[in-house]
Amino acid sequence: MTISTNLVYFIALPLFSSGLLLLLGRKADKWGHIFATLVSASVFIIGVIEFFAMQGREGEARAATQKLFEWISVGSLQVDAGLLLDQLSICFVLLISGVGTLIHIYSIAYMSHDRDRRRFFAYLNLFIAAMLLLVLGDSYLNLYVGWEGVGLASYLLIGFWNEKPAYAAAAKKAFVANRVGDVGLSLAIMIAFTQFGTVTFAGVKEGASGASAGALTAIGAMLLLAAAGKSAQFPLQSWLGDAMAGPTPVSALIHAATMVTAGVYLITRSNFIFDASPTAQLMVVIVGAITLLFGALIGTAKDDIKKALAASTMSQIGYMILATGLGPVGYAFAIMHLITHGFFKAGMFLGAGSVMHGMNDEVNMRRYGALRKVMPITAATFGLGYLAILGVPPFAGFYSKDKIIETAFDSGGIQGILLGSITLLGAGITAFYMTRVMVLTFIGTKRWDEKAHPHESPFLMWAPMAALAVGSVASGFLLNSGSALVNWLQPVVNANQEYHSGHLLPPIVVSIMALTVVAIGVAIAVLKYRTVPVVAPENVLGITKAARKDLYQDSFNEAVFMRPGQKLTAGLVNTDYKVVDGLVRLVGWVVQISASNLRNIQNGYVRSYALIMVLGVIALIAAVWMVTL
Amino acid sequence: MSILTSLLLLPLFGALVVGFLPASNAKLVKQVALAFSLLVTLVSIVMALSFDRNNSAMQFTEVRTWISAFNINYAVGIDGMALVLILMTTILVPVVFLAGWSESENGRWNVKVFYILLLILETMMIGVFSATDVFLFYVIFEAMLLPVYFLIGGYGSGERAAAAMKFLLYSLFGGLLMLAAVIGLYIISVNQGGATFDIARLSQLSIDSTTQNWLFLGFFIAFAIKAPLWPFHTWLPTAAKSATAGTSTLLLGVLDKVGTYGMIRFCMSFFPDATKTFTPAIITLAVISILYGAFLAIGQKDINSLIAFTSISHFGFITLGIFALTSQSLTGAIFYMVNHGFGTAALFLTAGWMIKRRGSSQIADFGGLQRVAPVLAWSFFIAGLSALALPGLSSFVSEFLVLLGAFAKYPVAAILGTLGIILAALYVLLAVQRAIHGETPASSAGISDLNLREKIAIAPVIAILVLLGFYPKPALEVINPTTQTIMTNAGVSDPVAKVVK
Amino acid sequence: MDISNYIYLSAILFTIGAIGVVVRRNAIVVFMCIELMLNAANLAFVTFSRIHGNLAGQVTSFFTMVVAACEVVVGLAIIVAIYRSRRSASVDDANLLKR
Amino acid sequence: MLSAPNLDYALLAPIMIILGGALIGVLIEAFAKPAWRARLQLVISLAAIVISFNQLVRVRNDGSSIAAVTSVSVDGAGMFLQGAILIFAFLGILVIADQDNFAPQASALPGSAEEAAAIQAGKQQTEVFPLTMFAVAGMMLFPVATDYITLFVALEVLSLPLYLMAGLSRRRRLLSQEAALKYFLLGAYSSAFFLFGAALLYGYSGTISLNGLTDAIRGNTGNDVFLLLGIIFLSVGLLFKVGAVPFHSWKPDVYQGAPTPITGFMAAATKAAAFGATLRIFYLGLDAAQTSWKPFIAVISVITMIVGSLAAISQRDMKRMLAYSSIAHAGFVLTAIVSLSENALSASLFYLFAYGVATIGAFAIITIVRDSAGEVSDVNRWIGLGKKSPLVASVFSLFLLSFAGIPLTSGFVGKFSIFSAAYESGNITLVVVGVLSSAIAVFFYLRVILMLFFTDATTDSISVVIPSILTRISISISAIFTITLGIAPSLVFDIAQDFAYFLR
Repeated sequence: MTISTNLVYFIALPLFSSGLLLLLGRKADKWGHIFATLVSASVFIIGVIEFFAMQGREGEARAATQKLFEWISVGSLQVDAGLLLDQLSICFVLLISGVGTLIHIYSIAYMSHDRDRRRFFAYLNLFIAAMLLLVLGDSYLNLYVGWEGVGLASYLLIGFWNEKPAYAAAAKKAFVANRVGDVGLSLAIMIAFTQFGTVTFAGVKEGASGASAGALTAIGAMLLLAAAGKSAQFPLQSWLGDAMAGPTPVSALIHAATMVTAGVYLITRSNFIFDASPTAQLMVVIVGAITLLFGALIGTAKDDIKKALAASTMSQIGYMILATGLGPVGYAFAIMHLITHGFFKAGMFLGAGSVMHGMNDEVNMRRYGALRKVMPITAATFGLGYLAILGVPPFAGFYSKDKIIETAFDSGGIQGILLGSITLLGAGITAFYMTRVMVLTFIGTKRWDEKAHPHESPFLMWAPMAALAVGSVASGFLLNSGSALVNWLQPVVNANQEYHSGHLLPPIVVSIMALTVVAIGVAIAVLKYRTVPVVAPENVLGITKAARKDLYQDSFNEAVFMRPGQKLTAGLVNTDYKVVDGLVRLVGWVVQISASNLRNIQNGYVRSYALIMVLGVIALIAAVWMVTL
Repeated sequence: MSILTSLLLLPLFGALVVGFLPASNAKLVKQVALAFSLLVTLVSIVMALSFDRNNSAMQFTEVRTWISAFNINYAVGIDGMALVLILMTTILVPVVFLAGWSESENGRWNVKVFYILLLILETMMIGVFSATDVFLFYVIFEAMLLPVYFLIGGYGSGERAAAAMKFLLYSLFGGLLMLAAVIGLYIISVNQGGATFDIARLSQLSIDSTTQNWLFLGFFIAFAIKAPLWPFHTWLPTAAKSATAGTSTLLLGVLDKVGTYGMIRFCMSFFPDATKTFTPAIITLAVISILYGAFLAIGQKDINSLIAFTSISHFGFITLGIFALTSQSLTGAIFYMVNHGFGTAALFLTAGWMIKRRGSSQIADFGGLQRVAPVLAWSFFIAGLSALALPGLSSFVSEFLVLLGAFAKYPVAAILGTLGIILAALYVLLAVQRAIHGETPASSAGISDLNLREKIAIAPVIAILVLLGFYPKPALEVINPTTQTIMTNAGVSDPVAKVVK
Repeated sequence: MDISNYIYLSAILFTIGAIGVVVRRNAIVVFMCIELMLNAANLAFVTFSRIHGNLAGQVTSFFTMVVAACEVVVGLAIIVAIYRSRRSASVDDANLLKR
Repeated sequence: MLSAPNLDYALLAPIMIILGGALIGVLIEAFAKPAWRARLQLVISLAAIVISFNQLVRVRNDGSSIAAVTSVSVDGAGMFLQGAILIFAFLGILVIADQDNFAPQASALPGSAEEAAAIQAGKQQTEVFPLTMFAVAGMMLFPVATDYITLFVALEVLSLPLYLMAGLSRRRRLLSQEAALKYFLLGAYSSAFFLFGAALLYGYSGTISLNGLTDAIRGNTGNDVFLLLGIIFLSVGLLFKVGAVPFHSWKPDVYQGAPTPITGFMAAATKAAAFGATLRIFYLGLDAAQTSWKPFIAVISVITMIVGSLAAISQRDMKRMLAYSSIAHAGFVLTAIVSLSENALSASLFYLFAYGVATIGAFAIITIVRDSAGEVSDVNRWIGLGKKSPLVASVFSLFLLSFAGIPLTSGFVGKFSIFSAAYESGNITLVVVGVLSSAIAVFFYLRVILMLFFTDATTDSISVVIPSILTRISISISAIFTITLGIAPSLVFDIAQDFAYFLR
C-alpha cells in the first residue's frame, strides 16, 4: 500500500471548478465551459500518470492510499476521509475521466445555443467529482457520500431544463428511485458495522470470513438493492427511461458510461461478501437475468431513439450484473464488458445526439430514414458502435459479451444451461433492436417532415464520436490480449482459479452459437423494417404493446406505491386534524361545557344557596358517619 | 462572576438599552439590537474557545443562593452538549435579526417591544441550557413561553391569537405535569440526605421503581410536548404557520431542543431504571413521529406547516437517537439537534423571504423561482437538501450516526427510520419541484432576488451546514465526553461487534 | 327527667331554623329563623354547662345574645333598605346577581 | 378570691389601636364638617394602621399563649397574619379613599329626590372608614382567638361591617343592596352553624378553650357523636368564610355586587383571617382527631379547586371571574390544612400574603377601568385595553399570571411551596388535582390576557381614568410585591418560616 499525495486532486479539482462556476454565476459564462473541459482533461491526465505509475510498482505496492483527515470518530466508529486507488478503481477513473472529457468536448458544441451552458458544465464537473469519490473512497461510508453525490448530480442534470414540468418530475423520479437504493446501501453499512465494528473495505474483508452466513446474505442483498437502485436494475429500473429528459451528453455520460455502472463497481468491490454467500450471488444472477430480458424487450418497441438506447443500456448492464454473480471469474469479464460498453454506448448516444441536433431535436425514429447520405461520419461511428454491441468478432463487444455467455454456460448444471440460453436469447434480441435502430435511422427511405433539413454535426461533435468508435473497435482486443484485464484485476477480485477449468461447451462452439443467433436477429429486423409507416401501427403483437408501455413498470409502481401513498397521506392529513387535534379540541370543549353547566347552578336565589349549604352539611355528616362506622 | 453568567446577562442588558431608545427611530433600534446579539455571539465564541475539551465535568460553574428555604440556588454550568446548543442559539439569533429586518413592522406593538422580547428570549434560551439547578431550569422552562406567546400573538399573521394560545396552553400543561414531578423529586431528596435541586446530587438518589416511573412520565410528557413527539405535536404546525419566520426559527430551532435536551439531562440521569422500562414505548413513538411527520409533510399545502412537519419527523430521529442509548446514536442525536437548528433556520428564513415576496404562503402559488430569483431558489434548495440529509451536509452525519447507533440495539426501528429518508426525499423534492422548477407564472414574474442583507444573513447558516458536513470533528470532539458520562450514568455500554478480529 | 333531652330539643330547634331559612320567602321570617338557630345553640350551651357543672357555657350564651342583637341591627337595616328600594321584602326578588 | 385576669397589653395593643382608630372615625363622622370629613377619616385610619403595625413589629419576638388568659394566644402565625391583614388594610383603604365609588347617603332611596339632593350638596357620608377599621379589628382578633367566645365574637365583628359595606356602591345600587342582603343572610346562617358546632364541642370537652378540646380528644372522655357533629358544624362556618365549594355560592354574587374597593379588601383580608382561625383550630384544636376530619376536608379541597377553576372559564364579568379564582385559591390553601405539617403552615402563610396582595392590586385596576356610566367589569368590553393603555393592561396581566402561577411571579412560589408540603405529607392525589386545576385555571387567565392584548379594540369607548394618586400607589405596591416575591421570594418566605408556629 503506497501512500500517495495526489489522489485528492481527482476530487478536489472538479469540485473546486464546479463550485467556482456556480458561485461566479453569469460572469463565468464566456470561459466557463472551456475551464471545465480543461479540468476534466487534467483529471484524465493525472489518471493516466497514476496508471503508468501503478504499472511501475509491483504486487502489493500497486494500490495507493491517502488519508485526508479524520471525518467521524464516535466511540468504536472511526471513519477517515481516506482515498484508495487500486487496480479496480484505476479502470473506473480512466473510463470516467476519459469518456467524461470527450463528452465535455462534445457538449461545448451541443449546448452552444443554451443560455445556461456554464451551469451545465458546473453540474458535469460536480458529477465527475462525485463519481470519482465513489470509486476512490476507501470505506463504504466514503463510497456512500459519492453515491448520493452522484444521485444529486444526476438529479440536477436530468432536471437541467426544469422549466418543463415533465422534466422536473423525471428528475424527482430518478432521485427518489436512487434514494430507495440508498436505503439498501445504508442498511448494508449498518449491518457491516454491527458485525465487524468497521466500515472500511479492508476491515470488512478481513471480518467477512468469520461472519455468519445470514449476516453476509443480508449485506449482500442490501448491496444488491443499492446496485439495482443506482444501475436501474429490476425492480428499481423505472427511472432510466424518463431520465432521457436530460440533454443527450448527460445520457451519454451518466446513463450509459459511468453512473449506471456504479452498481457493478459496488458488487465487484464487495466481492468478498458475495463470494462468501452463494444465496446472495444467486440473487444477483436472477436480477441480472431478469433485467437483461426486460431491457431487451422494451428496446424492441421504443420509437424514441434515446429511449431505445436507454433500454439497451439497461439490458447490457443486466449482462454485467449477471457476470458479477457468476463467481470470482465473472468480475473481470463484467468490468471488461463495462469498459467496452462505456465506449460503444457513449458513442451511440453521442451519435443519436448529433442526429437530433441535425433534425432539430426530433427524437421519433419513424421521422428519420436514409440519414447516412446526409450525415456520413455520424452513420459511420454509429455503425461501428452497432457492430461492437452486436458482438461481431473483431469488435469490442465480441470479446466481452461472449466471455460472459461462456462463463454463464460454465456456471454448470441446469443453472448454467438456463443462464447461457437467456444470455444467448438476449444477444439475439439485442441484435434485432439495434438493427431496427440502424435501419430506421440511417438506411431505409427518407421520412423527414418538411421543415427538417439534416446536416452533419460540427468537428467538435464528431471528433469525440470518432474517438469512441476507435475505442469500441480496439478496446475489446487490447483488454483481452493475453487476458490482460483478468490478470490486472486478479489481486482485487482474486480470480485465481484457471478460468479454463471444466467447460460445459468449448469456447469456439459458444461463439458460433452467439454469431448465428445474432445473424438471425439482424435478418428478422432487416426483413421487417423494409417499409416503415410514419405513424406507429396500432394492431401489433401484445408483447410490443406492452413493451411500448415499458412492460407496465410505471403503472405497476403507481398502482402499488404512488396512489396508496397519496391516499395514505391525504388520509393521515385529515385524521391528524380530526383525531389528534380533535382530541385536544375535545378536551377544550368538555371543559367549556362543564364550565357553562356549573355557571347555571348559580341561579341567584339566596334560598337555593342556603339549600346547597344544607345539602353540603348533610353530605358531610353522612360521609363522616360512614367513615367512623 | 463566571463568563457564563455574563453571557446570560448581556442580552438582558441589551433589552434594557433598547428599552430606552426612541421607538420612532426603528432603524436605530434594529441596529442596536443586532449589535448586542452579535456581542453575545462573540462572548459565546470566546467561551467556547476556552472550553476544556477533554474534561467532561461541568465548566464555568457558578452557584449563588436564591431561595434558601428550599435550598434553591442560581446554579449554572455547561458541558459539551450545553456548549454546542448555546453556540447554536447565539449564532441563530443575529441571523434571525438580520433576516427578519422588516418582520417587526406590522405587529400590534412597535419595533422596540419586538426586539426587547427577542433579547429576553435569548437570555432565557441560554439560561435554560446552562441551568444545573432543576428549579432554575423549570422556572426558565416555563417563563420562556411568554415572550414567544407575545411574539406569535403580536407579530404573527393569520389567526395568530389562537395559535399563540394553543402553543402556550399545550406547553404550560406539560410544564405543570413537570412541576408535580419536580416537587416529587425534591421531596425524595429531602428524605435522602438534605433537600437539593442540584442535578449531580439528584442523579445519585435511589428511587423505588413505581415512583420513578411516575416521575419519569411527569418529566417526559412535558419534554415530549416541547420537542413535539407524535401525539403531542398538533400545536407546532399552527404556531409555525402564524409566527413570523424569525420567531418560528427560534421556536423550532432552539425552543424545541429544550425538550430533547431535557430528556437527556433530566429523564435519563435521574431515572435510569424508568428509562429502561419506557424505552421500547418511546422508540415506537419516535419511529411513528419520523414516518408520520414525513407523510404529513408530503401532504401539506402551506409552506410553513410543511417545514413544521419536517421538523416533527426530525425530532423523531433525535428521540430515536437518544433512547437507543449507544454512543453513536447519542452523539448523533446531540449533533442532530445542532444541525437541525441550522437546517430549520435556513428553511424558515428562505421560506419567509419567499412568502414576503410572493405574498402568499401556499406552495401552489409559487413556481419557476429558479428563473426569477436564482440565489433565493438555490438557498431554499440547499436548505431542502439538508432536510433530506444529503451526504456532504451536516445533517447526514448526524442522521447516519443516529440510525447506525440505533441499529445495534433496535434493528427494526432503525430500518423503519431509514425508510424515512425516502419520504424525506419526496417531501423536499415535491416542494422544490412546485416552488422552484416549472414555468414562471406571470404572478411571480416580478419577484426580486435576495438583497445583500439577506445574503449576509443566510450565508453563515449554509456555510455551517456544509462545513460541519465535511469536517464535523470540532463538534463531535466536544459532544463525545458528554455522551460517555451520560452512558456511564445510565449504566449502559456499547454493544460489541459480533465478529472479533 | 334526663337533662340530655334538652340537647335533642336544641337539635330539633336548630333543624327547624335551618329548614325555615331554606323554605320561607320573606326576608324577615328568614332572619327570624336564623335567630332561632342561634337560640338553639344558646340552649345547647346552657344545657352542657349544667351537665359539666361549670359556668363557661352560660357566659358564652350571654355573648351570643349580645352578638345576636348586633346582627339584628345590621340585618334589619339591610332588609329595610332593600324593602324601600324594591317595595318587597321577598328574598326571591333579589336575584339580579346570577350566572 | 377573684383575681383580675392578667392581660398582656403589649400583645393586644395592635388590635386596640385599630379599635381606637375606628372609634375616633365614628366621632369624626358625627362632629367633623362634611368638607373636612373625608380627608380626616383617611388620615386617622392610615395613622392607626401604621402605629398598630409598628407596635406589632416591636412585640414580634415575645409571642405568648396567654395574652388574655385562655381567650387569645398571640403567637407566630397569628402575628404574621395580623401583619398581613394590616398591609391589606393599608392598601385597601388607599383604594377605598377614592370616594366616588360610594353612595353619598347609604340610607337614601336609590334614584329618589333625596339622593339627588345629597349628591348636589356634595354630602358624602364617610362611615365606610370606621366600618373598615372595625372589620380589620375583627380580622386581627380572629386568627389569635383560642376559645369559642372570642372566636364567635371576632367572626361577627369581622363580618357585620362587611355586610354593610357590601351595600354602599354608588352606581348600580340595587345590585349592591342585593349583594349585601345575600352576604348577610348566608353569613348569619353560617355563623349559626359555627355557634352550634362550638356548643357541641363544648358539650364534648367541657371547656370552651381549644387546648381543653385537644386534651379531651386525647383523653377520649366525651361522647364521640358530639365531637364529630361539632367538627362538621364548626367547619361549616369556617369553610363558608373561606369560600370552599359547597358553601361558596355567595362569593360570585357578593364580589360582583359589592363596590370594587371593598371586594378587593374583603377578598384579601377575610381570606387571611378566616384561614388563620381555620389553621389554628385544625392544627391545635383538632389535630388529635385528624383521622375523622382529614378525609372530608381533602374531598372539599379537591372539589373547591376543580369547581373554582372550571366555573371561571365561562364568566362574562371580571369580578365574578376573580371570585371563582379566589375560590380555587381557597382550595389550594385547604390542601395545606390537610397536610398538617410545619412546612404546610409556612407555605400557606406565604400563599395567603402573596395572593392577598395580588388580589387587592387586581381589583384596584378594575376600579380605574371606566366608561361614561362608571366602572366596566364586562370582560368583552375590556378588549384592546392593551393597545389603549399598555401599562395598566400589562400590570393586570402580571396579577393574572401570578394567579395562574406562572414562574417569576409570587403565585408560582406559593403554589410550589403548598404542593411540595402536600406531597411531603403524602397526599399526592391532591398535588395532581392541584396541578390539573391550575392547568384549567391558566386557560381562562390567558383568555383574558389574549383579550387585552391580541384582539383589536372595538368602538365602544372604555377608557382608563387617570387613577387618584392613592390608588396608583396601592397598585404599584402590590405590583412590586408580586414581582419581587416572584424573583426573590425568600424575603417574605423566611419570615413566614420563622413565624410558622402555634403556641398551645
